[in-house]
Amino acid sequence: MELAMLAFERPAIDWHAFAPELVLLAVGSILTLIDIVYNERARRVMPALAAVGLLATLVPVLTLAVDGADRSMFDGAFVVDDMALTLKALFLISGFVVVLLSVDYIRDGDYHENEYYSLLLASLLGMVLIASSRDLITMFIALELLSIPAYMLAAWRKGGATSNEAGLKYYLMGVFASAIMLYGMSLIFGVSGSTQFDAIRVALDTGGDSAPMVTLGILFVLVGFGFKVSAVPFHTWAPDVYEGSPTPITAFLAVAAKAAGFVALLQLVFVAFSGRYDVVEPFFWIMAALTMTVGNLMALRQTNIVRMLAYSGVAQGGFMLAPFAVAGQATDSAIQAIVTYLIIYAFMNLGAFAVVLAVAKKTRSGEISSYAGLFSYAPGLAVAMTVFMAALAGIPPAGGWVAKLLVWRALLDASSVQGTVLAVVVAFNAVLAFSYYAKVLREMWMSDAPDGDTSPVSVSGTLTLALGLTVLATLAFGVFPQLAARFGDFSASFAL
Amino acid sequence: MLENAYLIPLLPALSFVFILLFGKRFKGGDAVHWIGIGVVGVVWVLSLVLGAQWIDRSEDALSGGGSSYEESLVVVVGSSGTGAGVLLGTEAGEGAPAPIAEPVISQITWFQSGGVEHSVGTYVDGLAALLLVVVSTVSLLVHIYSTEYVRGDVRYVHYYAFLSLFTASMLFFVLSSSILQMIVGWELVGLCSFALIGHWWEDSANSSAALKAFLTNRVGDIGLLVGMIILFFGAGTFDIFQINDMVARGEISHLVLLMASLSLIAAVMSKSGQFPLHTWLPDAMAGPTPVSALIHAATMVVAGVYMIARLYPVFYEGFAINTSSINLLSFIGGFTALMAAGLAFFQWDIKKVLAYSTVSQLGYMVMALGVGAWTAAVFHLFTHALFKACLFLGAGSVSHASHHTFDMRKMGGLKKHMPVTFWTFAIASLALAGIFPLAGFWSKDEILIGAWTGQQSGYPLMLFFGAAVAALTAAYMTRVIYYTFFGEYRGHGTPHESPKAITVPLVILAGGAVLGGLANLPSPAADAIGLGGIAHRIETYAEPVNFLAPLGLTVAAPSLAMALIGLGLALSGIGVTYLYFWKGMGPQGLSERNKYARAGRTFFENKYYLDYLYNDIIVASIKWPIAKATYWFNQNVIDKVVDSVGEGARDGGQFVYRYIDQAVVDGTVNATGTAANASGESLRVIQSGKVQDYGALLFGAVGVLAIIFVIVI
Amino acid sequence: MLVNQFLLLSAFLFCTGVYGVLARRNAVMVLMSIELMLNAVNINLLTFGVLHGTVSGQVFALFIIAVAAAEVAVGLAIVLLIYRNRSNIDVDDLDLMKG
Amino acid sequence: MQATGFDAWAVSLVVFLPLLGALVMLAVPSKEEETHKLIALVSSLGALAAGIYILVQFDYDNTSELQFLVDKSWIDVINSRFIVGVDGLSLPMLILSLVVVPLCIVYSWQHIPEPGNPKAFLMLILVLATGMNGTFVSHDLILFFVFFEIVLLPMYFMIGVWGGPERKYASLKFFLFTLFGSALMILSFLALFFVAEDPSGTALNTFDMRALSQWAGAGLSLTTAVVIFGGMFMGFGIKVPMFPFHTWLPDAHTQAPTVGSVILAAVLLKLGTYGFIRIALPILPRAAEQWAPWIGLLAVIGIIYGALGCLAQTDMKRLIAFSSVAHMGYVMLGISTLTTLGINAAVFGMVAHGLITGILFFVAGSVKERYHTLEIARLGGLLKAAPRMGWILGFATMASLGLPGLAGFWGEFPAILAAYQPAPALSEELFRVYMVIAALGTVLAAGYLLWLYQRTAFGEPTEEFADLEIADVNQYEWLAWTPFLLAILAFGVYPNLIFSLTDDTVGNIVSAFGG
Repeated sequence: MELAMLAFERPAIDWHAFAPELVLLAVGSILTLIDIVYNERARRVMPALAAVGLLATLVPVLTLAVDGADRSMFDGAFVVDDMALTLKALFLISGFVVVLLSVDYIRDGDYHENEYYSLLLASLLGMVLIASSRDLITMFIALELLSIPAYMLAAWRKGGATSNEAGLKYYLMGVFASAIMLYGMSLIFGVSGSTQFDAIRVALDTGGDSAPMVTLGILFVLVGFGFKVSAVPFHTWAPDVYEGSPTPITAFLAVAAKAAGFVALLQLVFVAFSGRYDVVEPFFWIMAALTMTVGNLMALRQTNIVRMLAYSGVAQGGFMLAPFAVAGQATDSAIQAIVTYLIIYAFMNLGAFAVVLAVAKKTRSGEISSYAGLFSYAPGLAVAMTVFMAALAGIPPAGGWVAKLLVWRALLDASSVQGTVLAVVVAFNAVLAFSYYAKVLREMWMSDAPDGDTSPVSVSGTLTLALGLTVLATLAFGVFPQLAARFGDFSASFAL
Repeated sequence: MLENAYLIPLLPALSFVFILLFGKRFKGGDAVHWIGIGVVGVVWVLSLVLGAQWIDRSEDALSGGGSSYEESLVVVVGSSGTGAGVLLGTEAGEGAPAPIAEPVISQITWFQSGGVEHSVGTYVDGLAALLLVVVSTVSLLVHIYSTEYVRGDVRYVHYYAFLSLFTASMLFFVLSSSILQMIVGWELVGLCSFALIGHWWEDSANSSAALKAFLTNRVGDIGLLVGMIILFFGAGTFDIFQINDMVARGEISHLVLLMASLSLIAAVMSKSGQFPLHTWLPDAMAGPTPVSALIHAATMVVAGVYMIARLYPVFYEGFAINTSSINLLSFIGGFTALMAAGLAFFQWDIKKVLAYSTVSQLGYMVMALGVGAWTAAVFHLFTHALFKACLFLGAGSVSHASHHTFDMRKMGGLKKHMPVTFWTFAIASLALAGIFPLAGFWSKDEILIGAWTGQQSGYPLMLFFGAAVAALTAAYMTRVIYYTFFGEYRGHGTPHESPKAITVPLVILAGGAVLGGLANLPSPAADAIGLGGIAHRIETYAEPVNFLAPLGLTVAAPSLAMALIGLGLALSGIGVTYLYFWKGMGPQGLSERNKYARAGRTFFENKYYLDYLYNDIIVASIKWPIAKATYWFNQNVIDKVVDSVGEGARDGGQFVYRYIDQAVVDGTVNATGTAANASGESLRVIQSGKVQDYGALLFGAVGVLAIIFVIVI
Repeated sequence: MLVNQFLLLSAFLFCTGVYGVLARRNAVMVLMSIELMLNAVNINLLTFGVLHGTVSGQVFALFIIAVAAAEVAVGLAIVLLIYRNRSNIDVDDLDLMKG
Repeated sequence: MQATGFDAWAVSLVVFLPLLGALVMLAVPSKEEETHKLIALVSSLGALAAGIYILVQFDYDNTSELQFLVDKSWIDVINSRFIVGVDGLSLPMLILSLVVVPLCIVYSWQHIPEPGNPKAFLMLILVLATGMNGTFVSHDLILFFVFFEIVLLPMYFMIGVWGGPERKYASLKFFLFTLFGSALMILSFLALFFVAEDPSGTALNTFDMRALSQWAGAGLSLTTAVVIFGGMFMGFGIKVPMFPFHTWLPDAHTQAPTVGSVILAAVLLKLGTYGFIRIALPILPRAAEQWAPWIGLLAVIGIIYGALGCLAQTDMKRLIAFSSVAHMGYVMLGISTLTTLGINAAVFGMVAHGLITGILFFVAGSVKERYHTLEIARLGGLLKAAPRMGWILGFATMASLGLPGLAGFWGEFPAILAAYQPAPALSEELFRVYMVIAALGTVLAAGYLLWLYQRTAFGEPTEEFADLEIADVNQYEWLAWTPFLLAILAFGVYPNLIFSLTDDTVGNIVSAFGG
């Protein structure tokens, strides 16, 4: 090895491109500092600071979006383009909503409040970063950055046995999956000699000799992220962790963390592995079909709402995985479908968790049966929940239908038999899914309140804000789908 | 009036709506009949005006003033080569062209499809005019009669409303200019029939009879629908005139016409009570008697006959009436006539006797149409309406007088109590029996001649049917008169003559029964009484020669011999029965009970012995085994079939619902749900809660995938 | 360069690690097994880095080492937490939530 | 040609006014029940007024042309547009829907079913109205789909919340069935988007029904077309519902509150048949020819099967529900003939069935309210207890069994007639067999309806209810019912009211079948 190679040259840094991460980092650091300095006295301001920080982070994202130019740093390891910005914004807004959800929950429970928000921001930083990463190392760092705080957050209810269990399960499975993923990355690095996606793509395109190794590498990497997005059979952690974690964290995991996994998959599949669609497409076909079917079937039997939402999340993940199965045949529609789905999914699922939080405050229960008669004493919450359930089930005019429509469109755009068959599988699953969403609706609307207890539910201001935001977004996406769909239209980004 | 004939059905329709909506406001409904009577009166006048105008038009045509068709100029003369008997005279207009006035058709678009407009409108010709007069006349009389008969009924208003609706529907049907319109009218009269049979629906027997009537008719209506559909596609139009015209021109294939006629005859069977769909008609007597008179004797039940007459070219060509010596139409008609006449003997209910008699007479008309005696059939329709309405109303009057019973065993001796009723009833009976010179004589005679002469050759079987029926008719009517008016009164209370509202219609109708024959007197007879000018009026004004002549229809000439035979048969029927009842002379084939028969006179006063006697004679004698068998067949087979078809359908429904719909179809649906739940349940096994199991699953899946992707693919 | 030996070693280590993760009851042992897997990855990366003559492999490995340290810290913290609550760190006993 | 001025807003008003009403109601506290009723009525009447404006301004000489057309961008990324307009085919269905809704609201004035809450109930009706109206006017497949689906949830809740004892099961069944069909339907729509191409071979990539009808499957392989048609068949067929997908219907109807049943029968079922005529037939005529014999077969099975099902029923409402299966069988038979007459008859049948079954359900609802049961065996003597209601029931049963002079006949008879001579591509013999079976069905129809009438209306009231004071038709009921009764009569007497509207549009559709 020559010394010249090792000579360090400071790479050019585009501070503007890096601004969102920097702002977020700064806010996170400030929060930590405040915690150290003021300790418990800072409790009141922490959530507000975190929320403001997230909104502040949105500012550079917006300026970058207005600027419009694609930016690339570190030899293409860090890229800022439309899609990256869109996803960053999505993460930030999800984070914002999660903060809104957390305020009361964390304050009222037996929790360390200050660290909570710092960790949340740290995790979000990982997500924001992952949206821009076009390099195995960057991606790994970002992934771990978002995961490690999440492990802790899952176990945040320190005295609760279930929370502990959730934390450990999440941690062990996460690390195990990371290890497998890393092993796959090492193989890919071995074949391509580079950690950068563009180089990997070129190398995989031409590297015919070591096909089994490439295949194995790709598989391992995809499995690693399959774990993150809780694809069947790598989903098993999800229900337990969701159930055990503090509910706002569950929402965070179900939405932001899952979205991060998808974002990574997007980069990997459409950039790094785009030469090996022969492996990627069947892999995702199987994953998608399994994920949605198993997720739905298991969700049918659930009696706990969080657990049901966990399985529903698994199934929804299956729908989002489906377009990957035609990644090569209908690239543009597939990307569009996935990104749009992510956006809409974030709002409808966060909204659902917001209702769960609000209701749990009164009923102190996670059982679906505790929703009985909700409509009679909290019609607003019931209607909001109805909107979210309808959205998740894909019933117009709530937003979810657009997401499903785009998935179907991508699958059919491929005009292949596999695509069409998967579309039909999606159709069957969409119907299946409604039966358990309907269970919630049924309890809320058609059953009587348990013990005739119809005292109203008090919903705090932050929760109301979160609910309002998500309901509005969910409905708006459903009525004016263009709102969401145009953010998924990145035909230019991947014109490789 | 010819162009504005739509007013005729429209007025009673409006009166229906009016009565229905506002009837109760008229002194609590009691005076509502004045609306009905008034409107029908107007309609009656309009009908007469229309008839007169039509006659004018026809006369114009006859004198060459009217436009006419090429075809109608063909001379129609009774064929003398039939060898069926001595021709006593010839056709009216013999040797001269017999132009027929063009029907007056006024139409508007009813609906359009595929750019083709289908019309609704009125079709006025002699046939329609005749029926208008008949319907409005009988309807008017029934309206008047009902003021007394139905007085105080709980649903007086509704009763009059439906009378109006029926009148409207029937007139609408009669004036139909398209076959589709005929279907509409056909069903509407069926509805009114249903509603009026079930007038006293508190009693489930009545509502069941109503249902039976409607459903039996619906069965026949399948034939109507299918037949009309075939005709529509054969001719490409619903228009009656065009259809007839096309048939006359030979533009529709024989096969199509045959299929259409075969289908339509099913409708005739149900509506006009022909074998084997006649069973509803006797049951329909559950309705109020005036209704029976109007609907189930004079008008509605002749709808089938009217339809055949209206679409005669279709049937004529379809059944090849001009070539074959026997066809379905004539056979069904003849057989029904005979069968029903036999059944009439077994009834104790006076209305049922009349009902079977109606079935029998309708069979007569159908038979007449089947042998090509168009005019005879229409003529008989006309006369029958008059005397049968009179009989029914008479029966009503009798019942009105004797505690609302129709059981003849509870009557008797009413002659002295209600002379007007008796005499009108007797006259109508004689007319029905075909006694010279009453109306029935002339029309029946023409039918017999038609059967005798036939088209290319005579119809001996039909002649036999006709002759037998003539005798039987006379016999059973004599029986009715005996039980009702002679002997001692066997009911409760003191019978009394009915009030004017009832007797006046009776008298009018009896007058019709006497004079009805004038409508189509054979020219020899007309000449004999110096009225040569009015001979063959129906034939002249109504027969659609323009359609029929091209097809080769021949009209039989009057025959004195036939007239005498017919009269003889009727008289013998009366005579034999007279001997049974008045003179106690029965067939002496019976053993010990003969002494009752001989000594009958003394026992006639005793209801019990009377029944006994009559029953024994009938039951034990060998004279009526066929009738007996027929009756058994009628009650136990045909009627049972009708009933059991209904029950069968219901059982079938139960079966399909329980074992197919709920078990199989719905079962599959529910099973899908259960299966989904079950698989969800079984999948829970993988969610053991143990993190190492999860890890194993994760890594195992990786291994399997690796094997698949690296080795297999 | 003898690439294969290193790769085989790495694969062996990785498999050992997997076995440990799946088979050991003790949470700490599981954590250590995961470390084994990560180190297998590191060996791979170093080998390939040298093979391709780039430092990326080593950089990657360094990052992994660093991250692994953080991970283990968190992991041990969670294990401690559980130990505090249950006096037991048998992962097999953690099945409160299932189905 | 796009409409201008107020015309450009007319259709949108028709569709969205009820929704607006629902939003306003959202802001009003639920205690002010009268205000809610008023808002609901006013907004539905507003939509009706806009509908009447359309009716008046409609150019009756160009019924096949899309009028009041609005074509705006909507979802650009998939090239789906907001295209709404009215032609001779939409108009009758639209007006039907517009009329039914305010009448239902009037009926609800005093008949809010258990457990009350008029605010929610009426809001659901208004949302339903938006969905139904929208479906009939949209000319973009995605837009159509959205409206088609919007009706699901409100109906689900209407059945599930205000329904009978088995309401939960029934509502879910209704929902899952329909959802299943529409999921496959939307797949077909998307497939059309990709397979349609103009003669030069460039993809159309459009959801515009007009463009797709123009294309009419040209150059598409028959197998593909048949499969795509199959998807739509499932979507529409389940909604109709055709045998064997009908089982949701009796349950849904039986359990639904009266108004729900009425809307379901009067309008919702028509969405399916409308879809066949509007979308499936014109866009894929060749596939339609392949499917038609099977549709016809299922239709006649439905006719007989529905009738047999009726004969087995002991519950009045369930009987009426089953009769829908039979009646919609006639509609589908008409459609399957692929002839002008058949499809005209189908449209007529849709309107007629909507009116007739609607009024039947109304009466059934009122009977239930008075007797607290619909067990046929326990009823009886309705004519005695409440003569006016008995009369209306009689009128409706007569109309339902296809009595000429009333609307039912014109849906039934021409459909049977058309089966005698189906489109040239279809087997004449086969359809003649269908014709005879369908004609047989009319007898069964008369059977079960009269049987129903005999046992409920005739006779003396049963002992159980002999002393019960049964109120006759009240003024709200009169208000709600009279238009139904008048319309049934008017359409029956002068069928050209509808035939003349639909004929040209249907003619255009049928021209693809050479009939």
